This record gives sequence, structure tokens and C-alpha cells, in this order.
Amino acid sequence: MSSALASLAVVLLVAPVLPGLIARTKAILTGRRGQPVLQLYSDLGRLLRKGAVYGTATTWMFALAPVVVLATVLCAALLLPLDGRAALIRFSGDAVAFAYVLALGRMALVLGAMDTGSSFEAMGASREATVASFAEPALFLALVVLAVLTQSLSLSGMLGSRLVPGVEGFRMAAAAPFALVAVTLFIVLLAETARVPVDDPATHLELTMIHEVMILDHSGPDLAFLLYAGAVKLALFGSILVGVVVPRASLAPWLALGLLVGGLVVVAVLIGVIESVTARLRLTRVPQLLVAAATLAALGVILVLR
Amino acid sequence: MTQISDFLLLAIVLVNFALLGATRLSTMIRAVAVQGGLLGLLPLVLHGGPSLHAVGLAVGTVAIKGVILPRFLTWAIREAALRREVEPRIGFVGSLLLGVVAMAVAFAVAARLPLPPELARPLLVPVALATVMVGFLILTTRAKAVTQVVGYLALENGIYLFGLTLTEQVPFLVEIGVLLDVFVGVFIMGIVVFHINRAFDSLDAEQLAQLKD
Amino acid sequence: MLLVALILAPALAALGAALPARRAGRLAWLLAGTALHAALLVATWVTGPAAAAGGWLAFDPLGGLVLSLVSVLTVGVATYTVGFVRPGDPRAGRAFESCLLAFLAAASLVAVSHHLGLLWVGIEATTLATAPLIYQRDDPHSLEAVWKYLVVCSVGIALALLGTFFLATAQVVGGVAGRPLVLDDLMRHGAGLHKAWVRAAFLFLAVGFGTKMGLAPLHTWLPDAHGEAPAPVSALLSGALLNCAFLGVLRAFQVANAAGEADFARPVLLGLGLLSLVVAAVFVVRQDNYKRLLAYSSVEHMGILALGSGMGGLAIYGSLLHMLGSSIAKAVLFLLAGNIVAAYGSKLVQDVQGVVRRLPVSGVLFLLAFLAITGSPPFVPFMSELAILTGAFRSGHAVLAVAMLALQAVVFIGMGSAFLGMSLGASPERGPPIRERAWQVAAPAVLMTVLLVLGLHIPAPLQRALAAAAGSLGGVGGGP
Amino acid sequence: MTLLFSGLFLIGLGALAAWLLEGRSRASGALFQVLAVAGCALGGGAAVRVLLGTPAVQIRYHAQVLGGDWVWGLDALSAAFALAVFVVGAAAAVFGVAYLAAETRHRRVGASHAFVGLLIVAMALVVTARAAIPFLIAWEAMALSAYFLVVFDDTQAGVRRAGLIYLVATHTGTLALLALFALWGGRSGSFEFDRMMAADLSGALPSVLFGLALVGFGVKAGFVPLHFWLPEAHPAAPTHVSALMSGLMIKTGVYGLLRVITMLPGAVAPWWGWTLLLLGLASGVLGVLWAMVQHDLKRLLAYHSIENIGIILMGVGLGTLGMAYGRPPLAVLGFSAAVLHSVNHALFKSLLFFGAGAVARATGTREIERLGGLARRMPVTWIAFLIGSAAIVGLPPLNGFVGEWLLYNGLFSSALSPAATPVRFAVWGAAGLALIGALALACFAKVGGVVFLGHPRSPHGREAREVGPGFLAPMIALAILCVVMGLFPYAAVGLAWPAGALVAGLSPGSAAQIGFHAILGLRALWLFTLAIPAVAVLLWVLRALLLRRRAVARGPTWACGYAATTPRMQYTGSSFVAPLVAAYRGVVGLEVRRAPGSFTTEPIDRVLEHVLLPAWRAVLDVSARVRTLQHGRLNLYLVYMLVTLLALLVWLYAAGTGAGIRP
Repeated sequence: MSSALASLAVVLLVAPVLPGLIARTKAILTGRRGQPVLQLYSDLGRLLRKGAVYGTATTWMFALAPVVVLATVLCAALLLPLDGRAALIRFSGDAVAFAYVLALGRMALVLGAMDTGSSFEAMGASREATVASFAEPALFLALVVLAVLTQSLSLSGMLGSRLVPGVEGFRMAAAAPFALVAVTLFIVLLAETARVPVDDPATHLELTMIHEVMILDHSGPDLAFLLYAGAVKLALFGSILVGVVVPRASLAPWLALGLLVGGLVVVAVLIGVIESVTARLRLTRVPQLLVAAATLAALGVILVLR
Repeated sequence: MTQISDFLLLAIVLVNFALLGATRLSTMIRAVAVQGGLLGLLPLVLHGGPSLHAVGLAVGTVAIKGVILPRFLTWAIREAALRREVEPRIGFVGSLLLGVVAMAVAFAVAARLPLPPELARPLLVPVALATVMVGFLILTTRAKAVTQVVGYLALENGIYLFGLTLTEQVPFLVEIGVLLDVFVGVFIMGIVVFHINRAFDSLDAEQLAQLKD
Repeated sequence: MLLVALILAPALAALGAALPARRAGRLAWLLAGTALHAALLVATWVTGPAAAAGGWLAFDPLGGLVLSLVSVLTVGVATYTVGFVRPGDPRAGRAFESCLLAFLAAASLVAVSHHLGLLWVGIEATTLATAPLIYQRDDPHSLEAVWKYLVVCSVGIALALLGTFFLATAQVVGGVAGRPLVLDDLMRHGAGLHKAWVRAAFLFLAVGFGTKMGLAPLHTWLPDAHGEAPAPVSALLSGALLNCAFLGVLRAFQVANAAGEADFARPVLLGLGLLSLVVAAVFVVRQDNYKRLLAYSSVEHMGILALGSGMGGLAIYGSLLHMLGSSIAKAVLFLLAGNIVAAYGSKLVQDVQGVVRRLPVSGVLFLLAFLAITGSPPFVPFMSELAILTGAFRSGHAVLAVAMLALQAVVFIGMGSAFLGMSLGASPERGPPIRERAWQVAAPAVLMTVLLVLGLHIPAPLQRALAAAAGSLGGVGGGP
Repeated sequence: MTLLFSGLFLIGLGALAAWLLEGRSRASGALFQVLAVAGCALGGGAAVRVLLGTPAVQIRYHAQVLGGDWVWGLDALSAAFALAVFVVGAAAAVFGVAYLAAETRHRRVGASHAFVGLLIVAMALVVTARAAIPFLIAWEAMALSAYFLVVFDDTQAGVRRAGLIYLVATHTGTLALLALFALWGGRSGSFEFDRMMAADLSGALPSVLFGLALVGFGVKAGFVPLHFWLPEAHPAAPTHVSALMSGLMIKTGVYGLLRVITMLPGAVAPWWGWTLLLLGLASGVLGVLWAMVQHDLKRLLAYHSIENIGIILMGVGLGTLGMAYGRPPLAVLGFSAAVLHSVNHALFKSLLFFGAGAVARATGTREIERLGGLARRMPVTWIAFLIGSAAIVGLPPLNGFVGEWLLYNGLFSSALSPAATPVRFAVWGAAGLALIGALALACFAKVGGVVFLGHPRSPHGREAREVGPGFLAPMIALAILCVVMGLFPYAAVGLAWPAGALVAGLSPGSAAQIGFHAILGLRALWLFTLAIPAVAVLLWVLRALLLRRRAVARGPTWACGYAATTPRMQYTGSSFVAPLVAAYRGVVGLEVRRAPGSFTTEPIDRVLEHVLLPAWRAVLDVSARVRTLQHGRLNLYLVYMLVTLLALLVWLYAAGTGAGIRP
């Protein structure tokens, strides 16, 4: 319990580092100095101190969106066994709750974008919904593999279970499925957190954006909420990935926490590398990528059901 | 007596062919009249000699089948100023050939029909069936209303003929058959003459094909 | 005595109705005659008189059911005719009432005669009595209809007579005791009858009476006659006349059954029945004349009756119940069709719209009757069809049952698209609702009520009669 | 039962009053509302009592017709569905009076109310009947009153067509049910469900019965490919009727399937389950895809009913698989998920239809592309509609989520079954369900965003004003129910669990242990569902604090440097779903019409337009050919007779060689 609380606090605290790390990695690889790693903290601080401007068309929906997005991300965090053992809230099928609460955030965000009455935001919203509709099945297939491997319906079981690589009682046969799941989850992560090759947060042409264009009109604390929520979401998916690859149930709490943070850093760097070596996919190709990811997971399901 | 009855029956067969071959309405009507008369004579010679019942039957039959109805028909033709020709759909040769076939079938079937000897006049049943079939043949191949009446009369002559096998064992049966004639006389003719003629200025059943889907 | 009275009363009334020159007088005779007949019938049910005229006349549940149906419908039609104005000149309907009564007499003869020859006479008499009813002066079409009705049916009748002769021969050749052609003796000594002759006899009777009953492909006269006759006559033809012929077929089946030839007879009924259903389905869809449509629906239901009686067991009970249900519903539909023709002056579906608005009472009744005839609960036809289906499945006729359902679905689409289109929508000339006279809607309303009540509750006596009648046909009555 | 029937009596009384007092008294509508709500309250009370554990009861009436006694009973399964019927029924009755109050063209408003009452009573009787005859009577009464409600606007040809399609469909289904009960009752010797259950059904018979039930009830439930009537009829009907049909009536089909499965406990075969699961998956995905491309708000909602029926059917399939493979926990999970989602869908689908009706009344159009910006003008409607949308997408903390969560639990745990039990493959359903959920989200984001947010796209939206209390009260009530059932999963699951256990053939005692697993998590789930609004509220407060004494300005929306946006520049619904349509081009069935200067898309129903209508035309062609046989030529008619006679004589000779013929 205490360890869970502690790790939750840590994750929420270090989350804003990750975008900085990604940016820095890209900068280094492309031979630039780039922004400081802790840039996001100062951004958040400044934004929180600012006032806000609202489009004339907007209603309370627009203002509500950031709040709901952040709230859902935070609630999703409650379901993850960040300390590698057990989540603060766990129940049979909480994996479903995890995905669906994030979906609630997505709905709010999309509606908020539509609320501006501008075709750019709406365009982003439509793309967000489209991408998500391909990402969700992949995510669930991955969860199925984990559920079967760990004989558990709860994230706490799937990620905190002892039946993961490197632990006694682990069946080598499960290595392949785990690998597949890891790849799938990573692609899903890229999609969910609006990263290259699915989306490019750094582009400066609205027509090509997905996530960024949706939050185009937000300002002040609202924008801060959204940015922070994005960072935490990245951290959450990252920690799922870490939980799959590095089993920490048997380790001492502080060690588990350390491993988690380390893992998150690795993930961030990895993302940075990918963003700098690959180009962004054409929007029509994005579904293919996600379908491919789903196929990998499906392969995993076949392996474990066999 | 048997020879007489057989003679009569053969005559009826010939009349059948006459009906099929007739080219004029009046001929057909005369033929059917003759057939009625022949039928009327049969009860007298069947079942060993004339009984009172047989005589009564004979008189009634000759009267209705041989005299009244044919008269009525001829009168109808005159009344309605009909064209006198018969136009069979399958030609006279075809009709006659079919008649022969019918005859053969009739004999074949009758041969297989189990009848106790006391009933089984060798010719009676086959001739009856043949007449029925010829009647049907005329009904289905002749277009005019009057010719259809004639065909119908032939049909029921055949039935009547079959009924004659049972006059002894089953009373009133043939008398019932005679009812058919009254029926035909009163109704079909009445309509033919008085109404169809008025409504369609011809008794050609071809024109009676307005109602369809 | 009662049996004779059943026949004589309407016959005499028919003579009486021929006398008065004014319509009111004829109507009085008509109503009195039908009422008297109904009363006599009730008395007959109560007393259950013994056979009369040397066993030629007798009253059994089967005949009783048919006659009761005929009586009910005739009373209904009689009351309807009061409010029914015949098209054409007023002198046209001189013989109308007499013929109705004559038909009633003939039907009574059919129902109570246990001598097959007499039965044949009766059925022929129904033809004679109804022919003038179909004909309307100055209407060539009705004349053509009568002509075809007469020729086709009388050829059929002739074949039926031949069949009757065959049956007598079967008796003679079989050398069995008993009065010739008397139903009870035929059945008592059925085993002795000569098989081959019985079979031939059944075939000819089935074809002969089947023609009158309107089984495909012998039905060709039916749509013309039903379509052209004035509404009350169509109602009577489809509701009563066809069932008299059906009774004839059933009598033949009784004999065949008693002779142990049921297995030979059943396929004949099943084949004709199924064919009738197919034909009805084909001709109902896209039918643009709603009276002809109703006529084909009659073909359909006659087919169902044949199917039911051919399946045996519970299905026979079902088909007897269906005889009552479908006939009443069909009569109601024809009567209401008469109101619609009167209001819109057309028999074509596309000329009629918004009946529910234009003729509020008739419209609603029309919809209800449509639902009833298509077997919607809780009306009688639903119950009877359920019984027939149950019997079908139990006697291993699953395929036929499925075919029957499929064809009924097609018929439903055809009837539905026509009748619902007529009932709903706006009336073309936006005319205000027409006030319908009580005479026009009383009979249909009452008959629909009967249909509904019998669907929910079959009185014990009726149930007993149905069960007994089904039993006399080798079927079973009662529950599934 | 007395409680239930007195409730039904009141509703009937209300219907009668509405019918008779129509036009005579202004209060007839109000009277109907009061009586209907009171009756629904009584009936709902009866259902709740059973759900709270009062032993199931039965009453019987000895009917003098074929097929034995008429029996009605109220067990957990009936109660769950009856409860939905009464809740939504009451709401619809209230809404309907307000909705039709504006109807001036028709003088048959009272009749319409009467039919609504009849429909509610009939549905209640359908789910409580325990014998074939009363069941079929209630079934038909339901179908027909629905028909007459659909054709309320019968002066429009389109409405008549929709009505006909619906009537044909439902009648065909009824015929299948007729066959079902005839076959079954004939075998068991009685039409009482209990006796039918006791009948010994051997061999393929149970599967045949199931097949018939699948068709008969499937048409009513409206899953693909038997859905074709649904998108026609539901939009054509007045809104509250659409709500009753989409929310409740199609559920009677689900109920029927569940009841039949309950009555065939021993005989459940695996292929039933797989069929149901696949059909469910297909309807779910296709339903939502087809919904996405609709331009008509009510048509869109109708297609979503197909989608949700698919989800429900997946539950039924899973439960059936659980039974077939002897895994009671799966069975209970699947069935109770199906029941719960049925109830949930009844709530939010009728809520959404009410919203659509309110919009239609306020703006005079149901064309999504012509609306927009209604959130400002109709705030209450918008909130209610938003809650409904979130619920139907299955988002926490709303009731839709609880049902889908239960189903996910079942699907996942099917994979946890011991190796080499085929039931594990049911887990693929989870991915399908995820896809359905994500697509539904896209679709309702489109609806909410285009209809209520942004700028009005046409005059329709601009002078719209919020609808009256008669409209709002039912919407608010239903919205509250959606939220409450979402925030208190215990109540929601407790509602459906006994029913699931009943269908799975478990005694209540053992039901408590089975799926314990899922029950156990409920408290944590409850905590979670409470956490979401709590955190949101906290953040909202935080945001308010931050923005206090800060400059909060209003300015034009940032249009990326272009001139200020005009309503015509807004994204339309079609453009919103364009990427998805492009991705699923093959199946969505969108007819694109390109003309110089114009580009329109016309959604068409694949099954109806490409399969059924052509088939019907083929039938018509055949009949047109055969019709020539009735050509009016008397001679040939006589030939028919001759041919028949000869054919029969041939039959005579064929059969003549049989025994018993003396030479």
C-alpha cells in the first residue's frame, strides 16, 4: 500500500521529465542542443500562472475537457501496479477499466475540440478517434495474452505476477508471446501518446497534426492540465511496458521503484531515437501500422491459446 | 338380347366418332340426339328384358336426351344466328385420332376393372368410359359455347351409360344422372341463348376470356 | 322430422320470397327464413334427432358444424343485404332473396344427407342456387364469370357423379351388405368394399367436389366468380359454398378411411392442398383487384383445409376449426369489401386509400379481419393453424408444415401490401368520413366478435362437436 | 403477481381513457400520463420485489382453448426485463404526451397514446408469460400495437413503406415462433413452458428448436442480418415510440432467446454458442459502422441498437458456451452481462431517442449536417444527451460500462479455462468488443460534436429553444438512472446476476459462489467509479482557483492564420467519419453520388437493398410468369381438370399394385 502510494507519487512527479528526455535525445541525434530536459516543468509553471482565452464559440464543454482528461489519466494511474506488486485499486477486469477510463478522457478531449467550431480542431478530433479505434483492439489483444500467461484478469496480476520472465516457475514457452506483447504495447504507446510515426508533436503545420491540433485553442491552466496529462499518460504506458519486460514483484520496493524510473528513462530515450530515425507515416498508413501491431498480439494470443 | 345391346353400344361408339368428325353444329346436335335415343333404348335390353322401371327410365331418357335438349339447342342456334361451322383447336383428323386413342385406353382400362360377370357386359363399361373421354375431348377442343354444351352432353351420356350397369342393384342412381340433363337444359342453355348472345353478340367462347390475371 | 324441416323451411321461404314485388317483402321473407332455419338448427343440435328417410338423412357433428357455419353466415349476409344496394336497375334483384334461401336449403341438404347420391344432388343444387346470384344484369363480366362457374363446376359435378357410381360399384362388387350408398352402411362394412373401386371413387369424388371447393388447379372458376359477384354473394360463396364441397370431400374421405384406404387418400389431399397454397401465393402477390385477391386467399385456405385433413391426427381437428375461422373471417372481408366498393366505386387496389379515415368502422374491421385471416392471435385462425402445425409435426409432415409457413409468409406480404395500402393513408379526395349505415357494419362487427371470442374461449359443446367430428375422420380432438 | 397485474390494469385504464376522452377533454393526456406512471410504478415494484429475493410466483388460468392452461410467472429473468419495461415505459408515456401535444394535423393522438399503453402492457405480458398461447398473443399484441404506432404518420408514403417492411418482418418471425411452439408443444403434449421443459427431446430436435427460436426471436431482436426492418421502422415512428421499440421491444427478442435456453438446459450444444457469439460480433461491428455514415439522427440511433443487440448477443453466446462446455461461471457471467446490458441499453437508448426527439421538435429537422451549436440553446437536453452518449459508448462511471465490464470479464476468463477446452477461443470476442467500443466513441463524438457543439449550420439551429418540462423530466430521470447505476455497480450487477444464474440453470445458492470472482472486485470497482467524478471535481475546483483574479478573455477561435471561421467552414459529420469510412470502405454501404458541383453520400442498408428486395423482385417475376396460367380460356381450364384427373389416375395405378387389391 505505502509502496504503491510512494511509487504513484514518484511517477506523477517524474512524468514531465519524459517529454524533455525525448526532445533532448532527438536533439542530440540530430546534432542540436535542444531544450533543457526539465523544460516542461517550467512551461507548466508558467501556464498555471497565466490567465486563459476562450474561443467565442466554445461552451463549458471546452473548459471541461482538460479537467476530465487529467482526471481520467490520474484515475488510470490508480489501476497500475506501479510498484510492481499491486495497484491501489485492483479488481477483476480493471484492465478494461484502465482502457475505458482513458477513452472517457479521449471523448472529452474530442468533444472539447469540436466545441471550438473550427475545422482544424475537428479534423484532429476525427483523426484521434480513428487512430484510437485501431489502437484499442491491439491493446486488448495484448491484455488477453498477458491475462492468459498470468492467469489473471487484473493489471496487478498481469504486471505484478511472478509468472513473468526471469522468475522461477516461468515457462520458457511464454517468452515469445511476451516479446510480441512488448512490441505491440510499444506501438500502442506511440499511438496513444501521439508520437512519431503515428503523430508528430513537433510539426508546425496544423493540417498534419492529430493531438496537437486538438489542443490548439487551449491556453493557461487548461493547456497545463493537458500537457501534464499527456506526460503522465506517457509514463503510465511506459510503466506497463516496463512491467511486462522487467518483473519486479520479488524485488525490494525501493529497487522496484528504481527499476521503474530507469525503465521509463529507457523508454523515453527509445522513443526519442525512433522519432529521429523514422519519418511520420501518412495518415492513411497509420491504420496499417496499428493493424500490424494487433496482428502481432493476435499471434501471441494464438500461441498462448494453443 | 345381348346382341342387341352390343349393337346399340357399337352404334354409340360410332356416334362418338361422328361427334368428333362433325363439321357443322347441326350435325353435332343431331349426333348427340341420336346418342340420347340409343341410350334410351339400352335399359330395355339390358338386365334381361324390359321391367316397368326400365321402361319408365327409357321413356324419360329418350324424351329428354333424344328430343327436348337437342330441339332446344337447334332452336338456340337459330335464335342466336350462329355461324354453323365447328372450329376445333386441333383439327378434325387430330380429334378423330385422339378419339381412337381414347377408345383404346377405354378398353384397356375396362379390361383391368374388376366387374362381376353378371354386371360385366363386355362392351358396356369400355364404351361408357370412351364416351366420357370423347365428351371431355370436345369440351377441351371446341371453342364455341354450344359445342361445349354438346361435349358436356356427351360426357354425361357416358356417365349415364356407366350408371346403367347398376340400375338393378342401386335404385335411383341413374335417375339422379338424368338430373344432370335438367340442370344443363335449364341453366347452361338458358344462359347461352338469352344472355351470352345478348352480351357478346356471338356464342363464341373465345370472347369469354376477359377475366384473367 | 327436424331434418326434413331444416331443408323444407328455407325452400318454402324461397318460394315465398319469389312472390312479393316490393323489396321489403322479399327481405322480410329472407330474414324470417334464415332466422327460422337457425332456430331449427339449434333445436337439431339440442335434440340430436335420429336418422330419417331410411338413413338417407342423418345429423352428425361433421355435417352439423358445416351447417351451423352456413347458417351463421347466411344470417349475417341476410342482414347485410338489407343495407346493400345492388348495382344496376332496381328490378335486377328480383330472384336475389329467393336464391339465397334456395342455397340455404341446398346447403342443409348437403349437410344432413347421409346418402352420397343425395349429397351429390345437394351440392349440385347449391350450384344451381348460386349461379343466378353471381350474375348481374348488364355486366358482361359477371356473365362470363357465371358461364365459367357453371361449365367448370358442372363438369366437376359430373365427375363426382361418376365417382359416386364407382362407390356403388365398389359396394356391389365387394358384395357387402347394407343399403347402397348410405354413408353409415358404407362405413360399417367399409372393410368389405372393393379396394380398387373405392380408390377410383375417391379420386373422382376428390376431383369433382374439389373443383367446387376451389382446390388448385381446379380453382380456375373461383376468382372470376368471387371477383364479379356482388359482395354478399362473394361472402356466401367463399364462406359457405366452398365448405359444402369440402364436406363432400370429407365424406369421400370418411368412406376411404373406413375402407382402410386412408393411406391412399391422404397424399391426394396433401398434394392438392399444397398446390393450392402455391397457386394462392403466386396470384396474391401484386394482385391489383382486391376482390380477386380475397378469392385467391380463399383458395389458400381451402388448401390449408385439405392439407390439415390429409395430415390426420390433431391436424384434422385443426382444419375443422380452421374451416369455421377462415370462412367467417373471409365472409367479413368480402362484406367489408362491398362497403369499400360502394364508397370508392372501384375494385382496384390502387384506387383505394385511407379507408380507415373514410369509413371508420369498416376500415378498422377490415384491418382486424385481415389480421385474423393471416393467422394473427388471438383470432380463431391462429388457433387452428397452430393446431394444424402441431398435428403436422407430430405426424411427421415437417416439410409440408414448413412449406405451408413459407407460403403463408408470401401471401401475407401480398395481402399486407395491398390491404394496408388501402386502409392507411389519406383518402384521395380528402372526403370527410362517410357515415356507414348500421346494416352495413352490423354483421361484420358481430362476426368479428365471434371470431375473437372463439379464439379465446371455445364453448364446451362446440369443443365436443369438433372433437367428435375430428374423430369421425380418424383424427383426434383437444390439446396438442 | 397481483401487484403486477393491478399495475397493468392501471396502464390499460390509462390507455382506455386516452382513447375515449380524446378531443373531449384537455386533461386526457395528463390522465394517461398519471395512470401510466402509477401503473408502471406498481409493476416495477412487483419486479423489484422479486429481484430483492421474494420467491418467484405463478398464476394460471384454465383457458377453454387448445393447449392447456395459460400461465404467467415472475422470476428473476422476467423481473429484470419487466423492470426495464416499466421504467422506460413510464418515461415514454410521459414524453409521448408532451411530444404529440404539438400534433395538430392528426386527430388520432389519443389512439396513439392508447397504443403506447397497450404496447407497454403487451411487453410486460410477453416477459411474464409461461405458456405458448398467452405468450404468442402478447407477442402479437406487442408487434401490432408497435406497427400502428409506427404508421402514426401514415399520410407519408415513406412511413407506410417502413411500416409494411416492419410488419412483414415481424410476421415472418411470428411464423417461425409458431413452428417452434407447434413442434415443441406437439412433442411435449402441452404448451405450458414447464411441461415443455420436461419434454424429452432427443437427437437433433433441440438444435432445430434453437434454430427456430434464433430466427423467430432474431427478427425481433434485429441482429445482422435480420436487422433490415429496424433502421426503417424506428426512425419512421414518433420519438417516444422509437424509444419504446429500440429500447424495449427488441429486447423481448433477447428475452425469448434466454427463455428458450433456460427451457433447454440439458441440450445446449456448442454450435449455438458460437453462432450467437459470431452473430453478436457481426452485428456489433457492422451496426456501429453502418451507424457512423447515417445523416438522420434517429436512423443513426437505430443502427446503434443493432450494435448493442450485437453486444448483448455476445453475452448470450458466451453464456451458452459456458453451459455447453460445462463452465458455470462463464455461463453466469455471459448471461448476466447480456441481461444487464439489455437493461442499460433500454435506459440510455431511450434517453438518446428522447434527446433526438427534443432536437427534432426544437429545430424541425433530424438532419445531422443541418444542425450545430445546440448546446447553448438547449443546455439540459445537451447534458442529458451527453450522458446518454457516454453511457452507450460504455465509458465509466456510467451504467454502460458496468455491463460491458461484466462481459469483458466473461470473455477474458473464458481464456483462463483449462487448456484444450475450445471455449477459450471466445476470448477473441474481447478484441471485437474493444473495436466496437472505440468505433462507438467515434460515432457519438461525431453526433455530440456536430449536433450540439460549434456553430449552427442552418437556420434550423439558430432559433431553436429548449424544450418543455414534459420533454425534459423523462430525459433527466433516465440520465440520473444511468449515472446511479454506473456509480453503484453493486446495484447494477445485483439486478442482472440472479437472472444470469437462472438462465445458466443454477440454484440461487450456488449462484452466489459462481463468479464470486467478479463480485469480489465490485467494491474496488465501486471505489474506482466514485474516484473518477471525485478527482474531476477536485481538478475543476483547482482550475477555478487558478483562474480566479486572472484575465479570462474571449476571442475568436484560432483558425491557423486564416480569417475567422464561418459555420460553413466547420467540419461536417461526414467529414468527421471520413477517415474511418475510408478504412472500412468495403462494408459501410455508402453510395457516393458525384455530380459537377455537388457531392452527396447516401447511406444504404446492404442487406435490405442488396439482398432482400432483389430476392422479392425475383419472386414477383416468377409469379408474373405463372400468372399467365389464369388466361381466361375455358377450354384450357377444362384441360387442367383433365390433366389433374389423369395424374391422379396414374397415382392410382402406381399405388394400385399395393396389397389389398383383389384381381
